[in-house]
Amino acid sequence: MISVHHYLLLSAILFCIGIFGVLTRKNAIVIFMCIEVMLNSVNLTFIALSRHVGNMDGQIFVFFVMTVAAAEAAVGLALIIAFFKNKESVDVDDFNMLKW
Amino acid sequence: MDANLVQEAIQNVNLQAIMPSLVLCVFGMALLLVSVFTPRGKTSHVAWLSVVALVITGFVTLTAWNNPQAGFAGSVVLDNFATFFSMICIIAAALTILMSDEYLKREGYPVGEYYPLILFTTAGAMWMASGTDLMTIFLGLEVLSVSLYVLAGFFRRQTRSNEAGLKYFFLGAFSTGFLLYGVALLYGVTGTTKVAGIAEFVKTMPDLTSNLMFLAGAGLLITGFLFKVAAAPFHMWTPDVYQGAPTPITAFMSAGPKAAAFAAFMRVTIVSFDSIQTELVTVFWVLAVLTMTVGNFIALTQKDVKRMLAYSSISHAGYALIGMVAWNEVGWSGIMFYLLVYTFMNIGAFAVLVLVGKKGEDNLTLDGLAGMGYKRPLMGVALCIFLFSLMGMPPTAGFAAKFYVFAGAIKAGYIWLAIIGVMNSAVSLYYYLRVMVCMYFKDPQEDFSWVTMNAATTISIVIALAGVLLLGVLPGPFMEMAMLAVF
Amino acid sequence: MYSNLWLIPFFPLLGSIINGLVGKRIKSEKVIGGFATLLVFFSFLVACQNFFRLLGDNVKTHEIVIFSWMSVGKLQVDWGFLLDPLSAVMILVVTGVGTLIHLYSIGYMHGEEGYYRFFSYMNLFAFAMLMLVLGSNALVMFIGWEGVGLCSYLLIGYYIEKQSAGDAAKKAFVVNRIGDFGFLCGLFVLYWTLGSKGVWTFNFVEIAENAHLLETGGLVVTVVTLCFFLGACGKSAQIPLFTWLPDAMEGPTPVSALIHAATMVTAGVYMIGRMNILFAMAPSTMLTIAIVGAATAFFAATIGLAQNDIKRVLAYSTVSQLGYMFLAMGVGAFSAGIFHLMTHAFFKACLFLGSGSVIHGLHHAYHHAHLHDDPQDMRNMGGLRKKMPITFITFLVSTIAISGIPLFSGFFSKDEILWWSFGSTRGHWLLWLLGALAAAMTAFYMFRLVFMTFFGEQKTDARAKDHIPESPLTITIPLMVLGLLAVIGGYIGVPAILGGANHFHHFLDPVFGKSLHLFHIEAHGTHATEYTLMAVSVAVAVIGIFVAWVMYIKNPELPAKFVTKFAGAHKIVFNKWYIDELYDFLFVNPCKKIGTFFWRGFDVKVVDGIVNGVAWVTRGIGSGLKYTQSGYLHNYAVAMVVGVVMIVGFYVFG
Amino acid sequence: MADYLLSLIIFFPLLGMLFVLFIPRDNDGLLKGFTLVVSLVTFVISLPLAFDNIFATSGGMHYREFYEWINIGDYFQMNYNLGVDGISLWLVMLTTFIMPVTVLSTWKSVQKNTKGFMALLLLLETAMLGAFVALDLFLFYIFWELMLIPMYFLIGIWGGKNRIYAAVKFFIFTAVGSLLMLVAIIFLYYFAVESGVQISGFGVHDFYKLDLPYNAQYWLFLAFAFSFAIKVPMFPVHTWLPDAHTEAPTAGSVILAAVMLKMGTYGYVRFAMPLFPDALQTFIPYLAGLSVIGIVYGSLVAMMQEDVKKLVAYSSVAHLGFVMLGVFAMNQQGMAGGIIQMVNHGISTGALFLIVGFIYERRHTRLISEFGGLAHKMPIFATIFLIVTFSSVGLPGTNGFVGEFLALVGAFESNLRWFAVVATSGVIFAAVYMLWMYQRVMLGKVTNPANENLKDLSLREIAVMVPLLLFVFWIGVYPNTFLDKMNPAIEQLLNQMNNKQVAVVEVYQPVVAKLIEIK
Repeated sequence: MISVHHYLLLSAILFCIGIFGVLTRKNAIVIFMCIEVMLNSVNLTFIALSRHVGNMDGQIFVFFVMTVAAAEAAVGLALIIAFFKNKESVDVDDFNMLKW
Repeated sequence: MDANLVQEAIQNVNLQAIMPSLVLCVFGMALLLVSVFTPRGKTSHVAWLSVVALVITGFVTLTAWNNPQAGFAGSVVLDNFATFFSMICIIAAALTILMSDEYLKREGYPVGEYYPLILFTTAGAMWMASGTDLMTIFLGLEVLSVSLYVLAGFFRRQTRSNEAGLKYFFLGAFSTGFLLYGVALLYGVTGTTKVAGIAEFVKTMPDLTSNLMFLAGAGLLITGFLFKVAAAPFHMWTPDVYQGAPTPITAFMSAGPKAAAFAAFMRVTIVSFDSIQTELVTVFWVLAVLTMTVGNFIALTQKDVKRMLAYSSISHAGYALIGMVAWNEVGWSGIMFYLLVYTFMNIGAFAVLVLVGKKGEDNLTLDGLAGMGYKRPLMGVALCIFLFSLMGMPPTAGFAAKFYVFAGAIKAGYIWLAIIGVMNSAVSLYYYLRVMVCMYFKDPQEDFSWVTMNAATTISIVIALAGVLLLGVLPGPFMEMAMLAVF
Repeated sequence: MYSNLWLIPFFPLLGSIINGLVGKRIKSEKVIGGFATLLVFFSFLVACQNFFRLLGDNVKTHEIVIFSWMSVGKLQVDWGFLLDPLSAVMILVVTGVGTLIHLYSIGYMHGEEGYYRFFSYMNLFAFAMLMLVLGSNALVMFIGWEGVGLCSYLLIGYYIEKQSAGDAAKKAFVVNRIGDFGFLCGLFVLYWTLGSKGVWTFNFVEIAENAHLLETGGLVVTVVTLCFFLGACGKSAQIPLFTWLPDAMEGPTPVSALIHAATMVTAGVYMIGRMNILFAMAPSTMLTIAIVGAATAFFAATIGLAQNDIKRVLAYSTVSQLGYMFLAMGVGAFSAGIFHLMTHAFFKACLFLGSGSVIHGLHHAYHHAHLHDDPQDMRNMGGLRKKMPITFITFLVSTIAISGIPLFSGFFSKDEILWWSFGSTRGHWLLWLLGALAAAMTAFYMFRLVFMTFFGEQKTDARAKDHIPESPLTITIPLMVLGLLAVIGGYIGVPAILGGANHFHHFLDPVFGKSLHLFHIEAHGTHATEYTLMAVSVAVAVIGIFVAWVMYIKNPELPAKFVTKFAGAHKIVFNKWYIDELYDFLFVNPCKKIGTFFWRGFDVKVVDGIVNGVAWVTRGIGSGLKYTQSGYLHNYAVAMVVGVVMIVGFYVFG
Repeated sequence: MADYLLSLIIFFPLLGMLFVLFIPRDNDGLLKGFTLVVSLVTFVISLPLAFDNIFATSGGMHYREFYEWINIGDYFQMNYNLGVDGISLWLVMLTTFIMPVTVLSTWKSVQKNTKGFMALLLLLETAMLGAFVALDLFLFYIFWELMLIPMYFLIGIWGGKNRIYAAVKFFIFTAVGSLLMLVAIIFLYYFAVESGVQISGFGVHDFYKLDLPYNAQYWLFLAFAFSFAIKVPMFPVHTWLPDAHTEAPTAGSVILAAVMLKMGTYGYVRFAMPLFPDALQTFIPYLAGLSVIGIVYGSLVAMMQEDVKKLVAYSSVAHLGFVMLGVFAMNQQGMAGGIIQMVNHGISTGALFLIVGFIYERRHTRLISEFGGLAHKMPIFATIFLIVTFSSVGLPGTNGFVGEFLALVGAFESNLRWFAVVATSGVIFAAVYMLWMYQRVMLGKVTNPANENLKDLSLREIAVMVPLLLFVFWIGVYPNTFLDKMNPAIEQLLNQMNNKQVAVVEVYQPVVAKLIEIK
């Protein structure tokens, strides 16, 4: 029987993968994808828990998260494009003009 | 469908509760349309219209003072607390917009979308302040953040601005992940995302304080807020973003969104997590000290004034956190008063910088300001007053604010924290004084002839100045308001 | 009755202020000098009036309060004057000798730059000295006490261009201040001790009345009197604080006569006399004073033997004579001490003025011949008795007086002191011996001076020697008056053994009688002893004169031989026993070193080192911390994750 | 009129400052003249205080003004609470008196940015006056800190070569101390609130009535004492003073020496000592020890200085040692001596700084070795300098003596006897360094050709000095004018300190424990 714990464990693993990706990858797009993974792991958690506690709040929350993720994707990609236009690079190690 | 149910649902909605942000959003969208038809470079009227929008919103908001409105089944509340923070954000936005117009023209981005974006940010901030459901708070946070990402990277041909936008975006989204995960865990434990609901649930289940999921959820949630208020170690985006973003946006970010973040942070922690206050306070203690210290110590070594003010804003977040440690009415209302004061003094300081900056703002270094006090005496005096206020020197508002926060800590028995706090202020004296050293004690190197006074920026400086002095000399009524605004 | 007492110090003060403020505008020296002299003379007249009134009065102590000075709780100090026989004598001496010296200065200072300044200072000095002797409480006295120090400073440093004058002035003031430190300490201890017994006072009369509250011979009274004695040492140039007085000769000669011979330096003696009851209560202090006095008398006399500067000889002679006075005070011969103070004022003032006259003459001659020889060096003098007859005669008379030749004033006073030092209940024959030896040396070096200056052949440069004039009348009149006083001044105190009535002693009895009586201080011994001692002291004086005559008239090459034979001893004596060098080594240089160390070592290195160090460390931490802000997104994210892990970890496991 | 007199005195200069801001900046004469008039008028307004005989009869606070200022229920209350007694009276008078003198002294020396200079001077006056008459600790603190701002600029803008270092050091050094005091003030307030004592705001007289447990007093006193010690300045936290004094323009030095240093000593008398009498007893020996060290140390260091101004600065350290010693004697004489010595130091050292300013204006150097023989060229100057020197040395008949004497008498009466003996030796050192300096500057031959053509004091400069000289002698000869009016206040202060019961530790200990839980 697959219990809520399995879902939670899976989403936790996904979340950690996301974090790990953010910390290690250099390509801005990939990092952005990793963040999406994190958000989606959260969505998974919400849905599993929504089922577990027995109300719809969690599911509603997921809609909002998805919407927001979409908005963030739009803004984020736009920013990456703008940066790419100037620097011809999407490597995050290249944006370190501002430091110290 | 039952007509009564619909009736009830409509009553539950209660648009009164979101009226201010509604007004702002309507104006924002209208202005977005207006700016489409506005030729490039002729954006002044958009700016002024935004200010009008903010003023109207301000009046609307003030009607809710002592007249709390709840709406959307209790997920939004326009109480004194929300009103107070909304006013801070509105003031911050208005002052920012006033100084922006000339600035955008000088820097070569005279486009109208800028102003609606600020209005949307403000609306998001107001939602954060009035949200009583983690869902609305999250929504507000995202509305605010998404607009701010754009604004931080607004100078799209400028690598610095790109970089600021991107860093803010990535780290912001990253922290959102944590925040959401925390919300999810809390939801799992308590079955609700309502702030009051969580509090209710905790009250009935005292053993929750040892529930791992609940604690982890609370920790992650708080982390999300701490990112927005730029507390160490979640502060690291601040200097880079503040430095790279357009200066008015930096000013705005350091005041409005930060206040909103504090609002949500306070509401959630104070209402929901009262039962685990001992653990929370310990963490806040450490974070407050860490934040103040990191901010002040690194600020000592900065040569770029904008970046220096970024670090200083970190340290100010640290001072404000002292109010959270105190965990009493004085501390909480202290934070609110502090943020109000900080809005005036920090935006004021940035407004002066906006005025004296050259195109590209390469001259906003300590050496670049040499002799500025003589070339622009009035601006010099204004900047000095803002800096003294940031230092916490009487009779400026900064002193009253610091006094208030420290008083809260001492009332609660955190003498050592107060001592660390004042010692940190002593450290901070040095870098603020250094700005004045350059302005007055050194001979001018720049000729500052490009500085043209303009009405809008001057107005924002004057308002900020009036705020700093008024709140410094007669802080009583405002402190009282802050006191009344604590739930 | 005595309400015009305040006029006595007021006149000179007025003179000082007027001359100081408008003197510069007045072109005529005569007006300036005459005005100043006249005001002191007015004081003298008032003093005389009060003196005679006191003579005829049965009540001998009068206190006049002008107004309150300081009043803080139980501390009440008035501007008050005290007239009793002691102060009456002093005001007469001060105003009398003062008038003469002012008169003398009119001629002597002729043509000096800052003429008005000189007279302003001199008048100020007279004021301060009169405050000192008239003050009814220790604080008013202290005003005078420090005031005379100030004037001494001003007048020693009168020749502001001379580096040595400035040094000497400063030294005088600072050494005096060391004494004042003692004076103040003594005063405080006394005030506090008496106060703790219920009498909070600085008033002399009240102190004397309540002195019995202190334990006779006890620690307190000993400490108090020793402190006061330290003050007296400073002011009156006693061992160990005598070094400033010889240097003080940098001042104009009238200054030396007035301040450093006749009046100021005797303030210490006066002060002991004023507080005699306290001193009488402290036998060990008295003994100390006697020993110091005798030693100073002896010691200064040895230095006087070898000096060549005419004024320095006189200076050491003054120190030596002051030693006598202290010896007198120490053995309880209070009135004898004051008596000697008075006679000494006459003959020493006369001697100084005489030397001034000589210097004036030589200076004139050198100036005429455009020479820059030292007009004060006795080796350049000789045979002046023909050139300056009046000066010579008065000088000789005074020298005889100081040498203690019978029938002259010095004889009576000195002899009384020697007698007391031998026969007093507080005396000792060793004290007498030192005194007698000093007397012999005094006679020797004083006559050496006379012989070198006025006798023998003229050693002045040939170009100048015919241009030495006798001094003008303003100079010679004071000389004559003082010379006369040096002869007859002693007759008011002829001791009973010589058939006199010792009026002086009786006159002062209201001041000193009580303590002498209470503490059984008296000189006892047979008439035979007294006669013998008298004879001995006269004999040694005569021997001293004879030796001087042999060495400087009969056999002028003898001194040189003597010097070569006892080169070591001569060198030590000639260099004043190297006391100045010793003090430099012991006090001055260490103070400078410590000061420099405190400044450059402690202040700059330690305190500021800590202050700047804290700033440096703070900045250092900042510079280190700022590199955490690397600019790389990954680092920021890592920091966030670490923060999250820590916080969540703390909540979950904490 | 009397109801608002203090406010009028405090804020008149501020009002003047606002007007100064509207005077064209290149109209040098008008700026200086106007400022002079403002400061003179302030002095005249303050004169009724000096002539009011009520101070001679009653030691309490007079000319009280009390308005509610900030009132947030139980959380906070601060009042605009002013009053003046015999102690603060003379410090107020000193301030209003010294200001016109200072302004007059700037006539020639301040040429650049006159407008700013004058505005800052007037702001400074307001701050100083406010600090002396504030009876609410919060209000006091505001004025206390406000003083730093104008002084910072005065040193930094118009100062000498090393002015930036000096200004920043001055600011941070003094601010560090006051910040600790701020914590103590807040603690005190909440202690009062928690212990249920009836208080109105941060009123210092309400705090006097508190029975603080010893352990609380101990720390609070340390915080206050440290803050004031820096301002005094006491050894070893004095090192900001030589730098600040040396670099500051003449007017700044004068005000710094004459008035601002008095803030520290006044703070002890008004706040640190009466608020925490039990802790005071513990600390008196140490503080008195530091005062005495200050006297000797300051003198020795002053002796070796090569810069006239630095010498005078170090002499301040020594003089204020006397003040502190007198105050710590805790008796009528010592206290009166301390307070009158504050005034004296203001006059004498102020005058000395003016004098240094005069020669600095002429020669643009302050090195002693550059001078010598000035007495020839400047006889009037020499005389004035001499009088001031001797006043500083403490010659009887001048003001310096009265203060030092009373302070020492007081110390001898108390159990600080041995300290007093050492302190008395200060009179020797004072003579050494002052006279040596005078000799090297004024006496001897003119060796430096640059000094050949020095002009004597002008009429204006004489006018600056004469009032000061007048007070040198006035206080020296008839100090009763001042003592009479300060005695009742001192008596009251001492009574209050001595009669105060030793705190009942048990009763209030829980309050402290509540406020200082280790968290």
